[in-house]
Amino acid sequence: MHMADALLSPVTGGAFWIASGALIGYSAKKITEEHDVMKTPLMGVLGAFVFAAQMINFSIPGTGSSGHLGGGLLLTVLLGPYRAFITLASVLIIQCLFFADGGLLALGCNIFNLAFFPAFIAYPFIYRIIAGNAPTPGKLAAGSMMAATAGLLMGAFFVVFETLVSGITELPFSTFVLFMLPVHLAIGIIEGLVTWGVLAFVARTDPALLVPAKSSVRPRFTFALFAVLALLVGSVVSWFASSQPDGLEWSIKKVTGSAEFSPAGNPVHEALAAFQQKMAFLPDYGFKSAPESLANPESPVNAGTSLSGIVGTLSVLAVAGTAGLLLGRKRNEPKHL
Amino acid sequence: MIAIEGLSFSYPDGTKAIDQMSLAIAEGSSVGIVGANGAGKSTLVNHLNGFFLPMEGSVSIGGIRVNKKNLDQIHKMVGLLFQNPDDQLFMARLYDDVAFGPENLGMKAADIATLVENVLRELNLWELRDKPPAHLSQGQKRFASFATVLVMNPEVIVMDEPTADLDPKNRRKLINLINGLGITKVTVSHDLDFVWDTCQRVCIMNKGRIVEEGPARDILSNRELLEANSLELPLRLQ
Amino acid sequence: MIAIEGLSFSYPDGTKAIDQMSLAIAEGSSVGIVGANGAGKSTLVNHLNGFFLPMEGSVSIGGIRVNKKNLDQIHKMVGLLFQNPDDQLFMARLYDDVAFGPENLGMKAADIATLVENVLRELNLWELRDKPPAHLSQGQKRFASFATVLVMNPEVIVMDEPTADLDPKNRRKLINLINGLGITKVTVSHDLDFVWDTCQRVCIMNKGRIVEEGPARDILSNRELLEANSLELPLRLQ
Amino acid sequence: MQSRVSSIGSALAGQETAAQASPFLGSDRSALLVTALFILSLLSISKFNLPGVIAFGAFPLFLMSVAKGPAGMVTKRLLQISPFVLVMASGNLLLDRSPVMQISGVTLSGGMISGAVIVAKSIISLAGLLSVTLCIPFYRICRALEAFHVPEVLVTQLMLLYRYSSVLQEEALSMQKARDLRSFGRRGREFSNTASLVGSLLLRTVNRAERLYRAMAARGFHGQMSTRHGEKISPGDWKTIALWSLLFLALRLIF
Ligand SMILES: Nc1ncnc2c1ncn2[C@@H]1O[C@H](COP(=O)(O)OP(=O)(O)OP(=O)(O)O)[C@@H](O)[C@H]1O
Ligand SMILES: Nc1ncnc2c1ncn2[C@@H]1O[C@H](COP(=O)(O)OP(=O)(O)OP(=O)(O)O)[C@@H](O)[C@H]1O
Ligand SMILES: [Mg+2]
Ligand SMILES: [Mg+2]
Repeated sequence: MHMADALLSPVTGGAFWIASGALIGYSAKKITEEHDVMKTPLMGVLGAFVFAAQMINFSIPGTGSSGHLGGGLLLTVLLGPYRAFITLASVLIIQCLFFADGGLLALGCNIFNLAFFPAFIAYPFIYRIIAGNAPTPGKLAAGSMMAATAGLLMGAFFVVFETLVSGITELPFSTFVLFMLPVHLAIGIIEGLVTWGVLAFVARTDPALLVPAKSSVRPRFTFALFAVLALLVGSVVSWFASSQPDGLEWSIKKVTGSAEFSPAGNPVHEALAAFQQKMAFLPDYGFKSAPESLANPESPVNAGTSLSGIVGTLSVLAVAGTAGLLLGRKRNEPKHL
Repeated sequence: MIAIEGLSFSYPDGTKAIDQMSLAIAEGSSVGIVGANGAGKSTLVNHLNGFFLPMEGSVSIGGIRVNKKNLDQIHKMVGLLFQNPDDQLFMARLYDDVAFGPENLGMKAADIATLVENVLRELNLWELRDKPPAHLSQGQKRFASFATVLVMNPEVIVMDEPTADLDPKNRRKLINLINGLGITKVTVSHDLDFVWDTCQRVCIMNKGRIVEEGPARDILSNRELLEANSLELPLRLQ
Repeated sequence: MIAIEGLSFSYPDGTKAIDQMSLAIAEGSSVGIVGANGAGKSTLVNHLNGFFLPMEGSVSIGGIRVNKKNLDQIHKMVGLLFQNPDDQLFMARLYDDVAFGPENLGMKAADIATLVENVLRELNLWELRDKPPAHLSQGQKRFASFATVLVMNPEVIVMDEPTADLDPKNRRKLINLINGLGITKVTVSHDLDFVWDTCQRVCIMNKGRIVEEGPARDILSNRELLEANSLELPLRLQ
Repeated sequence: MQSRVSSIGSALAGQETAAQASPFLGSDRSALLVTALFILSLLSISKFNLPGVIAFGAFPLFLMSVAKGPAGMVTKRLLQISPFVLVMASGNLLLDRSPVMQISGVTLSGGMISGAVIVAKSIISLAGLLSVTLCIPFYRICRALEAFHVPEVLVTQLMLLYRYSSVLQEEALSMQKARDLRSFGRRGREFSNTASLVGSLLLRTVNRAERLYRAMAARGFHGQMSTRHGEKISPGDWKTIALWSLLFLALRLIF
């Protein structure tokens, strides 16, 4: 499941950008050191393969609905953790840029949730240990099922974590987990089944593909350390940020040293306010339409500002749209000459 | 057998691949569809088996309208030979691939076994039945995908570039096989000599329309007509 | 130019695809290699650009032995045209694809620009230079992959089934293009009319060996010889 | 699933027509950075400030009305909001029922507002992103990424992935079509058959990678796809970025 921009605070999203970025940098370094240029086109087309395989859907027994392959574990079995991580990251980047799956800020989280866990946790510490180098059919089945399911559950758990830490949802932790984990258990079992089916097919027709490249079989100790560090950065920074759901306000507060940013003493705001006084539709920004009594003093919502805000907002949109149309037309004119 | 009326189709990006096209194909006849690269031939083929549903106009086969409701019936009637045999062979063994269709039709196991064996023997593939299709040679793959279609006993067979990758002997074998089939046949091909050998009638497609239709030998020996449509005389006539 | 001596090759599953084969190809000549499906033609092509290294026997090109050490030199000398242009056009736009090879050769940017422009103009592809290869038509793709090979200025060009999927007009264009190239050419094809039009000499392969070699028109008009090797007379002679 | 293919197709189609995201965003590099800033500013708005969020809709609206190109595509994509986002938004709706304001007799709860904020943020951030990325040809996005020091391995990977996704998707669709033609309802679409279908596609893919490697090696490939080093972020880029940052800041402060 893709994490979405709208559920993230900038600090949480940023923390996972850093963690995923570091993992990408490290994996890229490892791959470059290998000097195995033959694998470059293989990674490229396997990334495209994941996209393509996701379009093949199949009926899920007994449910009447259909599912498709995620591909994280499968790629790792074929490519090893580092290359699989980069490949999965590239799939997520394309999904983000052209299909807006999740969004730009959520990209760091998505790479972390959907690529890190299968490549660096589920494969080396579950699949490899169960299946080994020359798996029997039984071990192959057990290894793929367990690893795929575990990888997905870890990812789902992190979706919960990232969302809660961002403080945008009202869902309490327990409800959220109880909602996410069963869904992802089911998705994980299906992922495991298909991964197993595909691996069994390859084992029958072209077993050489399943022999892991020696050098990239397993992240070394330094990597484990690095991964733990990334996890820590991701979670600790986000956790810390959870007390400050509003990132910009939080940083402004740090800069100005006051909780409310008071118009007085803030020249930018003063100037803008004055500007707005002159230009805005509703000169009295604090226009009150709702009875005072209703407004909850605890509530961060100010009815008056909201209403005038809406009108102001609409005018901003109108101005932007009109300006765009005018500028666009002006820009196009020379072309027609 | 096949009736196409006022069919139009555009791809999502706006390419108009089929444009107000009408065509009737009689039962038991063999029709060739020829035309330049990009004329819309493969798009037309995709309408004949219900992979694309008509956006405008209608297609009916054996009196049955091609629409969402009738898809299963259409699939049973129309066998399709893809341009690339790799698209059509997806099981781990050749035998399973050929048995796949009959099994899904719910036939009895014993019947399936005899049927599959007959078809494989007829196409000289019986020895290869346990091979993964990926390990067959290109020509063997082509015959294998032909077997998966023949085993379904279709009333219409539609072929997209059936001779690509075949050596001359296998190509000749395919010609004989096709000419021996008494069903309705639609062949899309750039190999005009093959069309000459297997089709009674020919349609020339250009920019999504049928620009000419007639007896194969008349059309394929009309140099001006062919050249106006990015084609050439069959090599035997050159 | 190309000298093959006692070459043998087996696939890991034991299939002996090339068997004690010897062949010499003169500089500047155009040679066609024909034979049945599975005769070993593609396996041979894979030896000519060093993708497979000889297991037994030797291959040398322009006096240079094909082995691990000389691979870079071999790649510079031999241009390979794949059957499927999608395997060869891998950059995000046509221009970058054609410039890819020269850039890796470490040429100066200005030289690359003129070279690429010349080749693209010569093949009528200049207007398409910003297009992603995925958006080219089949014929355009074929000429684009030709451009990526020509820009490397190879001494030998090797083509595996260059006419597959081309309509007659594009096929004719390709024939003219190939005949206009003065370098050594090796063509593998089932389209014997194409071989007739583009090759001076022809080798017939059968079961991993060269069974006959000689002037194209002699070999391709010898019906008995051809039929003994799963081939037929070119269609124009039928 | 067919919509996926067509959307790749149409994404590509849009890329050919529009040469530049918008003249107002400067180079590709600054366009991408401005978009990132836009999304950061948007997402930093507090969870009850609906007008503030909607005001940021000005950015995609402006870009789409200037460029005229991708508006249709962007809108189409936005209509499929992630169900996950909707679930979370309705979660807020259900859980936070404290009344916060009343507009002409209708009482609004905190959950209504924060839920609406989630949906609005989602739509506006995606619209902002898509109205920029769908206008820049992919190879130029890759060059911009190089300027941002994204590792070469990843840029190469992106280029190849992008190039081959439509090729392989077409193959996958054809194989699925072949299966469905012989499946009659659901019987042939079970998971075991699908596994071998996906497996066959995988083998084809691996074989293709081998040919691709040969084609690359023949043209002197030594591990790098992009030999041209991308331009750096220029002073002009910084100017554009600074200007837009000011605008975003102003929007944040006014609402
Ligand atoms: N998926 C697609 N999206 C957009 N346009 C497409 C798509 N597939 C085909 N086209 C376009 O539709 C037109 C008809 O294509 P079609 O594949 O039917 O041609 P064809 O006659 O089969 O050509 P060929 O002989 O090369 O196989 C062409 O202009 C092609 O570029
Ligand atoms: N990867 C492989 N593993 C095992 N056997 C193979 C492999 N590739 C090819 N072969 C076998 O090697 C022999 C020669 O194959 P090759 O592809 O060279 O034939 P070809 O002459 O190119 O045939 P075609 O005309 O069908 O392309 C065939 O018998 C084929 O089955
Ligand atoms: Mg076609
Ligand atoms: Mg071959």
